[in-house]
Amino acid sequence: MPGNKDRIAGLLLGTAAATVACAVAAVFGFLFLFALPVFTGGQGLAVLGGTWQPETGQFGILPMLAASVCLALSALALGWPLALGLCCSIRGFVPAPLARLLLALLRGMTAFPTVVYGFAALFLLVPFMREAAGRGSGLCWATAALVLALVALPTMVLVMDAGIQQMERRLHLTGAALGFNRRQILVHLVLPACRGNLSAAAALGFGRAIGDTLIPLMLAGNAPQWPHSVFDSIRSLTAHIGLVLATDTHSAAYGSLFVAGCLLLLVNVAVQLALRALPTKNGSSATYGYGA
Amino acid sequence: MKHPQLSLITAWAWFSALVVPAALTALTGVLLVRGHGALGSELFFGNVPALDAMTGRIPVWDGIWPACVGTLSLLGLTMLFALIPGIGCGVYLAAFARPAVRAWLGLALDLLAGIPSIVMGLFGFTLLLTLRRTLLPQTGPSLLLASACLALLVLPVLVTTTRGALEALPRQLSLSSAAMGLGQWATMRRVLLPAAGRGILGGVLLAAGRAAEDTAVIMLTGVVANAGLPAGVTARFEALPFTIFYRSAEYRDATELQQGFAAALVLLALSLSLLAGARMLQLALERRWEGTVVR
Amino acid sequence: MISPDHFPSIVSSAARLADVSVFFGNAKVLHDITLNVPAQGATVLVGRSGSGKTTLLRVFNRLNECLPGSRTAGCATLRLDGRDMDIYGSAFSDPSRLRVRVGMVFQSPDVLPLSIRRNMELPLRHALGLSQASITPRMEEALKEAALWDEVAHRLDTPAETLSGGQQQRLCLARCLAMRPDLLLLDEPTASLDNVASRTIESLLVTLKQRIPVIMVSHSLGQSLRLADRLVLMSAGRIRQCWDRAHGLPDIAQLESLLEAAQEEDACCR
Amino acid sequence: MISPDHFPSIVSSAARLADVSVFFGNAKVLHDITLNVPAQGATVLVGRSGSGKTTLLRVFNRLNECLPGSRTAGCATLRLDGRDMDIYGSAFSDPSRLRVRVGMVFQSPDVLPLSIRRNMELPLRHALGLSQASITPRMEEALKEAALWDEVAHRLDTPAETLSGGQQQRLCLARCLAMRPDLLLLDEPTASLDNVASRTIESLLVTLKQRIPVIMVSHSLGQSLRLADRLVLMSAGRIRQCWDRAHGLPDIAQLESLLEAAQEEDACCR
Amino acid sequence: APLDAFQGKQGSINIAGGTAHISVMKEAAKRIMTVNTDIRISVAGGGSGLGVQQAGEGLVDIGNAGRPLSPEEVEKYGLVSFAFAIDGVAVVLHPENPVTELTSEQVRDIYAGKITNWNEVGGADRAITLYTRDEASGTREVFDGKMLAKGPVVVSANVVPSNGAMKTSVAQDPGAIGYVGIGHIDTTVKAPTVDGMTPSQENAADGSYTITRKLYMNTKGEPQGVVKDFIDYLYTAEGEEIIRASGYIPTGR
Ligand SMILES: Nc1ncnc2c1ncn2[C@@H]1O[C@H](COP(=O)(O)OP(=O)(O)OP(=O)(O)O)[C@@H](O)[C@H]1O
Ligand SMILES: Nc1ncnc2c1ncn2[C@@H]1O[C@H](COP(=O)(O)OP(=O)(O)OP(=O)(O)O)[C@@H](O)[C@H]1O
Ligand SMILES: [Mg+2]
Ligand SMILES: [Mg+2]
Ligand SMILES: O=P([O-])([O-])[O-]
Repeated sequence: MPGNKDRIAGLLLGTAAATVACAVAAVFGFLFLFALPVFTGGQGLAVLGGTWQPETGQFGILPMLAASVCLALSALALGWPLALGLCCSIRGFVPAPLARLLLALLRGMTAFPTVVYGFAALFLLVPFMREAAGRGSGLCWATAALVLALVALPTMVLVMDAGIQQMERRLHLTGAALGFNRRQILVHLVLPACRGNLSAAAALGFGRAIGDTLIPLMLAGNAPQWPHSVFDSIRSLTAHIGLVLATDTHSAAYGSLFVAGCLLLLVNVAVQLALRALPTKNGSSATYGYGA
Repeated sequence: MKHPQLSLITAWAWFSALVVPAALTALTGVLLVRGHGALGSELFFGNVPALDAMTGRIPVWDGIWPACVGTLSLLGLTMLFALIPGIGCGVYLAAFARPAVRAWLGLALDLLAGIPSIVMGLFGFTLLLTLRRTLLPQTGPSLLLASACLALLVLPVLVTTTRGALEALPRQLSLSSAAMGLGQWATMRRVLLPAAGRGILGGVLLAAGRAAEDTAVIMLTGVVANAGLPAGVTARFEALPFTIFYRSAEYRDATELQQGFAAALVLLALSLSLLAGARMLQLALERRWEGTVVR
Repeated sequence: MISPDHFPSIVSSAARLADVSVFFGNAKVLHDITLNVPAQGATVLVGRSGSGKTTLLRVFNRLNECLPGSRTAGCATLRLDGRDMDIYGSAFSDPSRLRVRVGMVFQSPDVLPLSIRRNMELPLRHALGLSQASITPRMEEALKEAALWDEVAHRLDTPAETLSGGQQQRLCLARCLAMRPDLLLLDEPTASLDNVASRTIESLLVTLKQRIPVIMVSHSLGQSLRLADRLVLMSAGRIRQCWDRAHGLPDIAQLESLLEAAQEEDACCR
Repeated sequence: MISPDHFPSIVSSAARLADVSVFFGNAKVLHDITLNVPAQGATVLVGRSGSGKTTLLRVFNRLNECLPGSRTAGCATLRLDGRDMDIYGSAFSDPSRLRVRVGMVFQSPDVLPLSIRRNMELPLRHALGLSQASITPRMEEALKEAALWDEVAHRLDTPAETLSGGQQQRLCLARCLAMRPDLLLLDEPTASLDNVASRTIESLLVTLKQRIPVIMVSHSLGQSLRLADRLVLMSAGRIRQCWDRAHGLPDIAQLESLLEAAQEEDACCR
Repeated sequence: APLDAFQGKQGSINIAGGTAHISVMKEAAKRIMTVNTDIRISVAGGGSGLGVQQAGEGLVDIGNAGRPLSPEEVEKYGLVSFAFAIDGVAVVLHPENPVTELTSEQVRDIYAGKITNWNEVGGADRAITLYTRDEASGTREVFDGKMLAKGPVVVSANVVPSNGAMKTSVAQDPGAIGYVGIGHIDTTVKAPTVDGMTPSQENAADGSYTITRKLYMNTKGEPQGVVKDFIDYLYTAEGEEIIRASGYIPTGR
């Protein structure tokens, strides 16, 4: 009976959804539970200090938090305008064959493994940056930011383009009839109407950049210092987790890694909440459909 | 020109259109130039005969064959775990959930989507420690654990794309189906899901791509430098991305480095062929559902 | 003018609404509608845009429930298998069991993005659960009834979207007819068609309404007067006036001025 | 009936088409159209759905080029600044320079998802490149001309989508008028409106066509006959017949039978 | 033959930890698994800290470390250590760096950030880039203790996660200074003398190079079954040959 089928389907799907919800709760719960002893054990303030020097008993991870945020923001500052530029290219600012090629390239880039970027950059970009900077090892903030920008680029473009394409389809005849050419339609009509997608793309790119482990681990140098110059070696929270996981499970260093994990979660929560607070017209569905 | 703003944007568009492909070409160029020499059976099987290596009769220690098999098993297992809950949850959110559930679950999923992969790995590790101290003292890092954590990592991608693809369908489609007397599930199964197939498959693809390339999660949950072919879901395993990461630092001589580059090429080819294969599958499925003949 | 719950010429009634109200969110879109739909002929709803015609139509197959935030109050019955059934009652806890008995054609042809054949087969197979053997003759019969068979018989496997607007609309009608409905709801079935195509549909309806009770919405007053056995004038979610062909329908000019008079009331609902 | 390239009452012509054909992919949708559009009054195109009316309209502002796969052949000129310009020629290598001179209103109101004010200002600022000082008076003037000023003057900054259908359609008209076009193209401007709203638009057009040459498509034969100074009957991508008010327009019944007669020809193009 | 001990047995051995050990472990595992595929051995790196931690938690069967266990570690986890090789820890430079000798004081000053240019120690005018290891490294612990005498390391030093990565980084960077186990030194890097001591395994073995440490395998409790066989195997002649081939001096039991 069809009615029963509906009920069963609803039940099963609800179970799937409940599973997902439980999984989310479990991830957050476990990490907070493991981070808790750090604070109840009296090391809390030490972990939230500004110096990481395990030999002298200083386990502050704030420099790493700063490094993560700086790295992600700079990657975003490089990648987001490029993504916007690419969207413009794809939607009429360069000849159609090139545009098609670009779109195919960007689709392919989503399947480009991060570790491959890191590996290639290690032998191409790092020596170049070393020469360009004239000091240091070439393993630095700037190197990692450049590669991260590239890593986050295709997702940003596809999210932006999903909205732009939809809007353009809706508006292009109207715009043309009003005497706009294709570029003017994009710039004056479509892009302003896609603000939701543009900010969603930024949030997504930021999330991708701050969450990546391999690129900073391989390319940023991992020195646990406050970021001052773009040629400084810095250590992101993610790389910190990768490096410190190997220590004794009862040490303060080990505890710091769960605090690092929680900090990353909190940054992520903040970005999501900020995105929700943004006044967007089509923001709710902005991140959808980029797989298509 | 009357529109300085436009010329500026044009210049920027051209700049991006040139600089991004150039950067990508440079990076892949490095791989090709330095890695193409190592492409060959030696890369995959070391000095073990290919047939013996593939059947696992002789373990491979110097080739990437076990890593390839490991990555594919990991991918398969991950999708096995993630597909049904992911798509199911997406369908639920798009069509069955009450508004309040939709809002909260949506938020939860967005949060899950933002979890960095190393943090997911950390979660897997804490889960493992907890399990060992309580229910299952014998468990260790394994293929099973790694793919479960990977499944969690890619779940939000599946859910949001499924939901998005369904919600992007014209509302009239579900109204029409309902008016024809199709129940909620029949509408979903017979009309909406097939119509949204392209978008959903895109999401599956994106998820598979992430599962195939992720290193951080598995680094904490069961991948090792050398293990041979995966011995089962409870054993440790090798995986291509980790092999590349490992080789990039641990190579002992020029040959091993060259093999690292070649391994990167192999992983790249694997990911891209995944993309191409799915695209073909998608076209075939669409044709079948529409019931139209090619003319 | 006659009362909406008593058409003098009614022999038996196909459907009855008593004090039916429909809300979208907090907005009351239909206000305590009481209406008696006779078992014979066509009942035509006219009214300004936004007056609630479509919503009223959707009360009969509970399609409002598929729209977010809707709520329906009041009592609605439908005569099925010789009995008056409460369509919002427990007999139809699954509304799709009601909808297979009530066909609906929308304003713009809503063919599914499938081949013509699959458009016809889909509801028969999955909503009625018929076997392939009984589907094929039903499909052919319905397509003939909708005067479409000759035009599509040779191209059943081409996408339905390649049909012309008029053909698509007739396909939708055929899709409904194949289900052998007990009541037919038509929402401006000719609004998106040209004159000639609308005439084809209209003449179809003239024969159809002899067999199946029809409730339809029309924006064209001429069409309404041509087809209506009963005419219902709506404005601002209320039934304003009813006419019966046996007791005389109004003429176009009269109707138009009535519609215009309703404008003020509607303006406040916008 | 008169020849399409010579309306007897023509004093001067606003536009001329000579042997214009339009293709979509491999399908020839317009066949060698030759048409002379007078500088005075309204030219109304009628015909079955799919007969090419919209496509013909889009020839005049080269909007077909915005649709994938289209190609236009033949010669089309427009009288601009006292000269006949070849609109597909080198003078308009950028078609948007033509389109700012030719206004078009679509079948369904296509307001931009912006406020009313920005809807009016955007094309003036970016397509015409006017300064804010000259934009504001133009906007007010155009809104008054479209009989919309009184209804929206107090809410210029609300989203245009909150207007009723008829108001939206008038906003689109006003948006065109503000550009001070040399030719106005209207594609079934009242098709999506109810009777009362269409009447408002119609009476606007009656005054407008005195000032600006208008080419419009209409599905409603009554409306066509009320508004047309010249009437062009199309079918299957060809002009079948032309009438001129001075020499007598046909009556509705006559037109309808002509349309029906065209059905066979259309069928083969489907 | 020594490998006969594995005949007819089955089981799995999971190995992780010190990155200096990897080549030895891998070669031994390869030989064992080639004669008996029923024994499954996995080898991972991660650093000495990880070896101790995972062996202690029971996540691996053998946890390698490039440093002795601390008394707390032995007590807390009940670990048993098996030293099997001696390895020196040497300072390494880029091969094109003209500097060939350093004093331990200079090394200390370089790592403390007091000396920042190679010309202060007789090299070219080029800024020094520092490389050090992660917190879990046994190599780092030995280097900190014996070379730097627990002196400070500036916070701006690059951190790399393994001996291999150290070698790779130093080999690429003309201004680099770093340190690796002597077993990792090859032509891509150059090891200067420190206080006149030439870093080589012979000198480490005979005590004329003093910055040395032993490489250990650790098990939780006494090793059993194939794990015991594996450890025993490394003490056979064939095992010692493997150790030597990897660049270390076997200690014997
Ligand atoms: N899904 C919905 N959500 C909220 N309000 C709705 C919805 N559908 C209709 N309404 C409101 O209900 C009222 C009646 O709408 P309805 O579509 O029934 O009018 P109508 O008479 O069919 O108009 P038209 O002739 O334009 O089709 C309108 O004011 C409309 O805004
Ligand atoms: N973008 C397009 N691509 C392909 N074919 C098209 C396109 N637009 C129109 N056509 C075809 O051109 C023919 C004429 O279409 P047009 O829209 O001009 O007809 P119309 O007379 O305006 O019809 P209607 O009254 O339905 O609006 C039709 O057969 C149509 O299928
Ligand atoms: Mg309606
Ligand atoms: Mg048209
Ligand atoms: O051998 P390590 O502990 O320094 O990696």
